[in-house]
Amino acid sequence: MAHIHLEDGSFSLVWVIVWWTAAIILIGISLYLLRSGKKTDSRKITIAAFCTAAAFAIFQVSIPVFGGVHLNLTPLIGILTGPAIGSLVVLIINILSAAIGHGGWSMIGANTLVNITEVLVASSLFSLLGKITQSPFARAATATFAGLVCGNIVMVGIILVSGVQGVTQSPTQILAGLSLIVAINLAVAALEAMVTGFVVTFLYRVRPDILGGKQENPGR
Amino acid sequence: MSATMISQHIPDLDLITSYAERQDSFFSRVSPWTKLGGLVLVILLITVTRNLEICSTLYVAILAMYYLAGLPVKKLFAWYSLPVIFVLSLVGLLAWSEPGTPIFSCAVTGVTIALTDNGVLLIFTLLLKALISVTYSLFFLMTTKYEHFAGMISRIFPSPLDQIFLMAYRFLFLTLAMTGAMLKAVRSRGGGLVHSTRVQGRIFAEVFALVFIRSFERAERVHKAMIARGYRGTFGAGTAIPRPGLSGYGVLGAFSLAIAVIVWMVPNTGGW
Amino acid sequence: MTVIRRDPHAPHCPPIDRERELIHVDCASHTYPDGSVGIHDMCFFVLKNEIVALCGPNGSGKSTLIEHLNGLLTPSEGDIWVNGRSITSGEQTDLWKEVGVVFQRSDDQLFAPTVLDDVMFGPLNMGMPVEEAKAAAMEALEAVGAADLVHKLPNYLSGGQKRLVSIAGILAMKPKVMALDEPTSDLDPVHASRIEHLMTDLKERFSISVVIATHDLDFAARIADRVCLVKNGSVFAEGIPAEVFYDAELIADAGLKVPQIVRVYLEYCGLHGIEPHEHPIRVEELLAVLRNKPYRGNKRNLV
Amino acid sequence: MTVIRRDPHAPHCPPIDRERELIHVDCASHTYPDGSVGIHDMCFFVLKNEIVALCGPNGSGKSTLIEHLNGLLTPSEGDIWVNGRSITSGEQTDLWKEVGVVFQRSDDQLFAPTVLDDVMFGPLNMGMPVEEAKAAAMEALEAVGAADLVHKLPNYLSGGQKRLVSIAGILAMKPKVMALDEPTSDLDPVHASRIEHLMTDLKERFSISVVIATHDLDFAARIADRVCLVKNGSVFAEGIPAEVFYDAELIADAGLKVPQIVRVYLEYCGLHGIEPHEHPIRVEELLAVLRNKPYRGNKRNLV
Ligand SMILES: Nc1ncnc2c1ncn2[C@@H]1O[C@H](COP(=O)(O)OP(=O)(O)OP(=O)(O)O)[C@@H](O)[C@H]1O
Ligand SMILES: Nc1ncnc2c1ncn2[C@@H]1O[C@H](COP(=O)(O)OP(=O)(O)OP(=O)(O)O)[C@@H](O)[C@H]1O
Ligand SMILES: [Mg+2]
Ligand SMILES: [Mg+2]
Repeated sequence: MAHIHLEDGSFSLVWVIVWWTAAIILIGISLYLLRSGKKTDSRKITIAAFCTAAAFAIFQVSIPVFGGVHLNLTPLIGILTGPAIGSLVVLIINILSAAIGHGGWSMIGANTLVNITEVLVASSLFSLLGKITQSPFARAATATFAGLVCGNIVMVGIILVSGVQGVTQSPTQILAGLSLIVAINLAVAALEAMVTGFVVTFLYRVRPDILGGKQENPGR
Repeated sequence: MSATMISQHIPDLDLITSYAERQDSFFSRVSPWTKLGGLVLVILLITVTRNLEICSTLYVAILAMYYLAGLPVKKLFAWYSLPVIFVLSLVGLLAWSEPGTPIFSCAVTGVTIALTDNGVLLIFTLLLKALISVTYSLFFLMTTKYEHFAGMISRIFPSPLDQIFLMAYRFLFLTLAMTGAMLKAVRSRGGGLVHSTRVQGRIFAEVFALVFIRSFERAERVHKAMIARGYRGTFGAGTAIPRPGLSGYGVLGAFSLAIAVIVWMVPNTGGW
Repeated sequence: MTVIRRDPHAPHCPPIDRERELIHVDCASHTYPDGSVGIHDMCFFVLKNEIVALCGPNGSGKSTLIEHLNGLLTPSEGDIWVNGRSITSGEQTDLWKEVGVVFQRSDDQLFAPTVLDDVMFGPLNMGMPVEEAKAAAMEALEAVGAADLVHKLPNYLSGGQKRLVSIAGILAMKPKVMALDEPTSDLDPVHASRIEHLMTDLKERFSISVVIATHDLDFAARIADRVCLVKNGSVFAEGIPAEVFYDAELIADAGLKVPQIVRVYLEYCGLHGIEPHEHPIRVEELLAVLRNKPYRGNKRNLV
Repeated sequence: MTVIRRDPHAPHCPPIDRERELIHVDCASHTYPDGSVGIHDMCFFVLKNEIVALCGPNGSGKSTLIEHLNGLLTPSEGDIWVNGRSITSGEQTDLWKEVGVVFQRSDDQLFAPTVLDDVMFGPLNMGMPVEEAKAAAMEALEAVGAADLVHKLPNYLSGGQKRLVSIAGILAMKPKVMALDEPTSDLDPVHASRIEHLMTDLKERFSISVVIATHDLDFAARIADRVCLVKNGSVFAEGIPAEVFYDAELIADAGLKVPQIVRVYLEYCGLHGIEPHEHPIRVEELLAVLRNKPYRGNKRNLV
C-alpha cells in the first residue's frame, strides 16, 4: 500500500529521470539474474503472469472497513515469487496502474523502487524467519509489516530528496506533512499484514508446495 | 448497478477493452505508435511546466479529443475520483503555509498554518496535471485495439518481461471475473455486510488467498496447455501494428517543437 | 393446459396467481457495462412448491436471470418481486435469506478453509449461534449425502463433491427458493442422478421451490414441473414438459434439440400409425406407453 | 467381436496390432505428489483412423490418462509408446507435434491476445514461418467453422466458441492423434452437435485418430468406434459401443448408467418377446430397428 500516490507533474524532470534510471537498473539486474540462471523456467513466467493479474484484481476490491480500503499485496508477491520475478511483477503492476490513472507515468520509476523495496524486504525476511518460527501467520505478517515500513521509509526519502514541484517548504515542513500520510499508511499496513498472514496460512494448508514446502497429503 | 464489491470508481477493464474493440472513430485509426509518442510528450510537457494556462489548454484539448472519439464522459468523471483523492491527500497536506496572501488560516496546537493563494494555485495546477495524464491514458487505452497493445508490448519489453506482461494482460480478465464471482458468492450468502473488522478481514483474506491459489492452479494448467503446443519460453503477438503516417510524424514533431518553445519562452517552466 | 407463448410486445406481465407466487419478474432488462444484453424484457415467475427449468442455448441469459433472483444484479428496467416485495426499491436487504443461489461453477462458491466452515458461513451470517449453525450445516450435508466430507478441504474435492457441498451451503440457510445454475453439467451419470433426486427431495421434504438453469433437455424433462424456454434474454414460451418438448417447432426456435425420448416416441407412433397424444418425456413413461398402458410411477398428469 | 475385460493381474498388455497402433499405454501408473492415484496399471491403445471414447465416472483418471498421451505427465511405472517410440526414455521431445490435447476447460487453453495469435501459436512453435502459420491457422479455423472469429479477443467468446477455437489451435498443428477432454460438457445441444460432426470430420477428412474423454454415454455411443470403460485409474473393459453399452452389468460396474436408447430397446424387446440381438445405440438405429429393418445410415457394422 505504500505507494507514492503522486500523479504526473509532481516531480521535476531531473528526478523523474533519476528514479526511472534507478528502477531500470534494478529491473535490468533482475532480468540478468533470471536469464543467466539455468534455462528460463517457463512455468515461473506463467505463474508470475498470474500473480500480476491476481494482485491487480485484488487491488480492485474495496474492503468495507474504514470506509473502504484497497490492498496491493506487494509483499505477498515477494513472498510467493521471490525478489527477481517479484520486481518484474511490480513494474508491470505499476505500468497497468498508470494506464488507468492510479499514479503517474513519470512516477512509475519511483513507485517501482518503493515496491521493489517491499518485495525484497518481505521475501528475504519471510525466508529468514523460517529459521525462527514455524507459524506461517507470524512469518508472513511480520515480513509484510516490515516490508511495508521499509517501503514507506523509501517513499518518504524519495519525496524529500526530489521535492514536489512548486512546493517551497523546507524538508522539515514536508516531513511534518508526510508523517500524517505515513501514519495512515501504517494503519493500512497493519491490516495488510493481517490479511497476508491469513493468505499465507491458508496457502500453507492447501498448497504448501507453492511456498516451497512439502505437500503432506492434507485431508484427503 | 451491481452488488459486487468491485469498486465502481476504478476503470473497468472490460468496458475499456470493449470500447477499444468497438470504436471506429478517427482516433482509433491513428497509429498506436503516434498515440504512444503523444503520451510521452504530454507527460514531458506537464513535467516541465507549471503554467496554469498551458495546463488548462492542454486539458481542454485532451478532453475534447476524448469526447470526439465518442468515449463515455460521465464514466470518465467517476474514474477521476481516486486520482483526485490521491492529489488532494498528499498535496493538500503540503500546500499549507506556502508564501503568498493567506486565504484561510487556522491554529493547530499553537502553530498557525495558512492556505495562501499560491497554495491553492499549487493544488489546482497539480490536480489539472493529474487529470491531463489520466484522461490521455484512458483515451489511449480506449482507442487502441487490444491486439495492437499486445504487439507494442512484445516489441518494447525484453524477454521474459514481455512474456509476463502479455500473459498477465490476458489473465487479468480471468482473475477479475473470478474475483467478482467469488465476491458474489460471498454476498449471496449474506457475507460482507455487517461484521467486525476482524471477521471482515478474515473473509476477505480467505477470498484473496483463493484468488491466489486459483491463479496458481490456473497458471499451472495454462502452462501445461502451452507446453502441449510446444512452448519453450517465447511467444510473440503476431499482429502488425500500423506505422505512423506522415501526418503522425508531423503532429509529433510540431508538438515537440511547441514544448521546446514553451520551455524556452514561458515562465514557470523548466523545474530543474 | 397448453404451451404459452409470450407476446414480445406486451409491456407488462401481471402476476397470474398472487397467492402462490414467490418470485415475479416483471419485464426486467439488464445490460452489462460493456453493452452486452444479459436479459431483455424478461418475464418469469416461480410458484410455491414447484420445480421450474430454464432451458436455453449458451448465452441466452439464464445465469443473468438467476443472479437477479436474489439481488446480486438489479434490473436496469422492469421490476422483480420476491414474496410480494419489490427488490428494486432497495428496502430488501435480506433477499439472500429467501432465495439461495448455487452458481454455475462450484469453485466460485467454496471459499472457506474447510467444508464445514463453508456450509456454516450462511447460517452464521443469518445470526445463528455457532452450535446451531454447525447443526444446520451437518443436517444440510446429510441431506445431500456428503456428511463424510465435513472436515475435508474444498480444494481437494472432486467436481461432483464440490457441487454437493455448494448445494449444502445454500440448503443450510433454508431458503424458500433455491436456484441452481447448470447443476449437472460436469457430473457423471451417478452423481447427476443423485442431484436429481435431491431436487425432488427439496421440493417434497422441505417444500423448497427449485429453479434450474440447464441446456440438458433430457434432465429438464425428467424433473421439471414447468419448463421455460429462454432465448435472447427472455422467456418466450413456457408450459409443462410434456407439452413443450413435443412442440418441435418451439424447440427449434429456442435453438435446442428435441430430447431423444420424444424423437423415439414420435417416430414410433408414425410407424405404427398411432396418434401421438400420450407425450411421454421420461424413459419410464415411454416404456409404459410402449407397454400400451399409461405409466403411474410418478404423480404428474400427462394432460 | 465381444467385450474384452482386462485381467487386473496381468503384468503387461502387449500391442495387439503393431501396424495400426499409434499409441500404446503399457500398464502405466501415475501417482500425484499428494499421494492420490491418477492412473493405476492403465493399459490403453489408439489405432490409426479411429475414434475411441474413454468413459468413466468423475475422478476415474480420464484426464490423467490424456495428459500422459502427449507427455505432459510421465508414468511413474509402466511405459507409453507413441509411434513405436517410448516416451519414458526421454528422447521423445516433440511428442506435442504428434498428439494434440484439447483440455477440459477451454479457458485454460486460450492465452494469447487474439484468436489468430492463439491458433498460430502451435504452428509457430513447430518452426513454420509466420505467413505459413497464419495460413494453417486460417485453415483450421475454417475447418471448425469459426473463421469469422479470427480477430476477436478470446475473452469475448461464448463457451461454445471458445471450445471451437481451442480445437482449431490443436488442429492447426495437424497432429496424428487428437485427444479431447469432455469436449461437450458445458455446451448446448446445437453447439454440441457441431463438435460431434467435427469429430467424425477429423477422422474422415484429415485421417486423425480421436480420443475423447467423456461421461456422457449417449454422446460416446453416437460417435465412438470403440469404447473403453475407465474405473479407479484403469481401463477395465472395452469393445464396440453396441456391445459395451448392452452389457448392463459392465456399465453398472463402471459406475455409469445405461444410455436411454439401450434401455428403451431392451424393454421394447422384452415387451414384444423379441430376442434383443440388434443392439441399436443411436436414435437413428433404434428407429430403424423399430421399423424392423437394419439401419444403413452409417457405416458401422452392428456385429
Ligand atoms: N459479466 C459479463 N459481462 C458482460 N457480458 C456478460 C457477462 N456475463 C454474461 N454476459 C453476456 O450476457 C449474455 C447472457 O449470458 P448468460 O451468462 O446469462 O448466459 P447463459 O444462458 O447462462 O449461458 P450458458 O449456458 O453459456 O451459461 C451473453 O451474451 C453473455 O455474453
Ligand atoms: N493435480 C492433481 N493433484 C492431485 N490429485 C489429482 C490431481 N488431478 C487429479 N487428481 C486425482 O487423480 C484422480 C483422477 O483424476 P482425473 O482428473 O484424471 O479424473 P477424471 O476421470 O478426469 O474426472 P472428471 O470426470 O471429474 O474430469 C482423482 O482421484 C483426482 O482427485
Ligand atoms: Mg450460464
Ligand atoms: Mg477430467
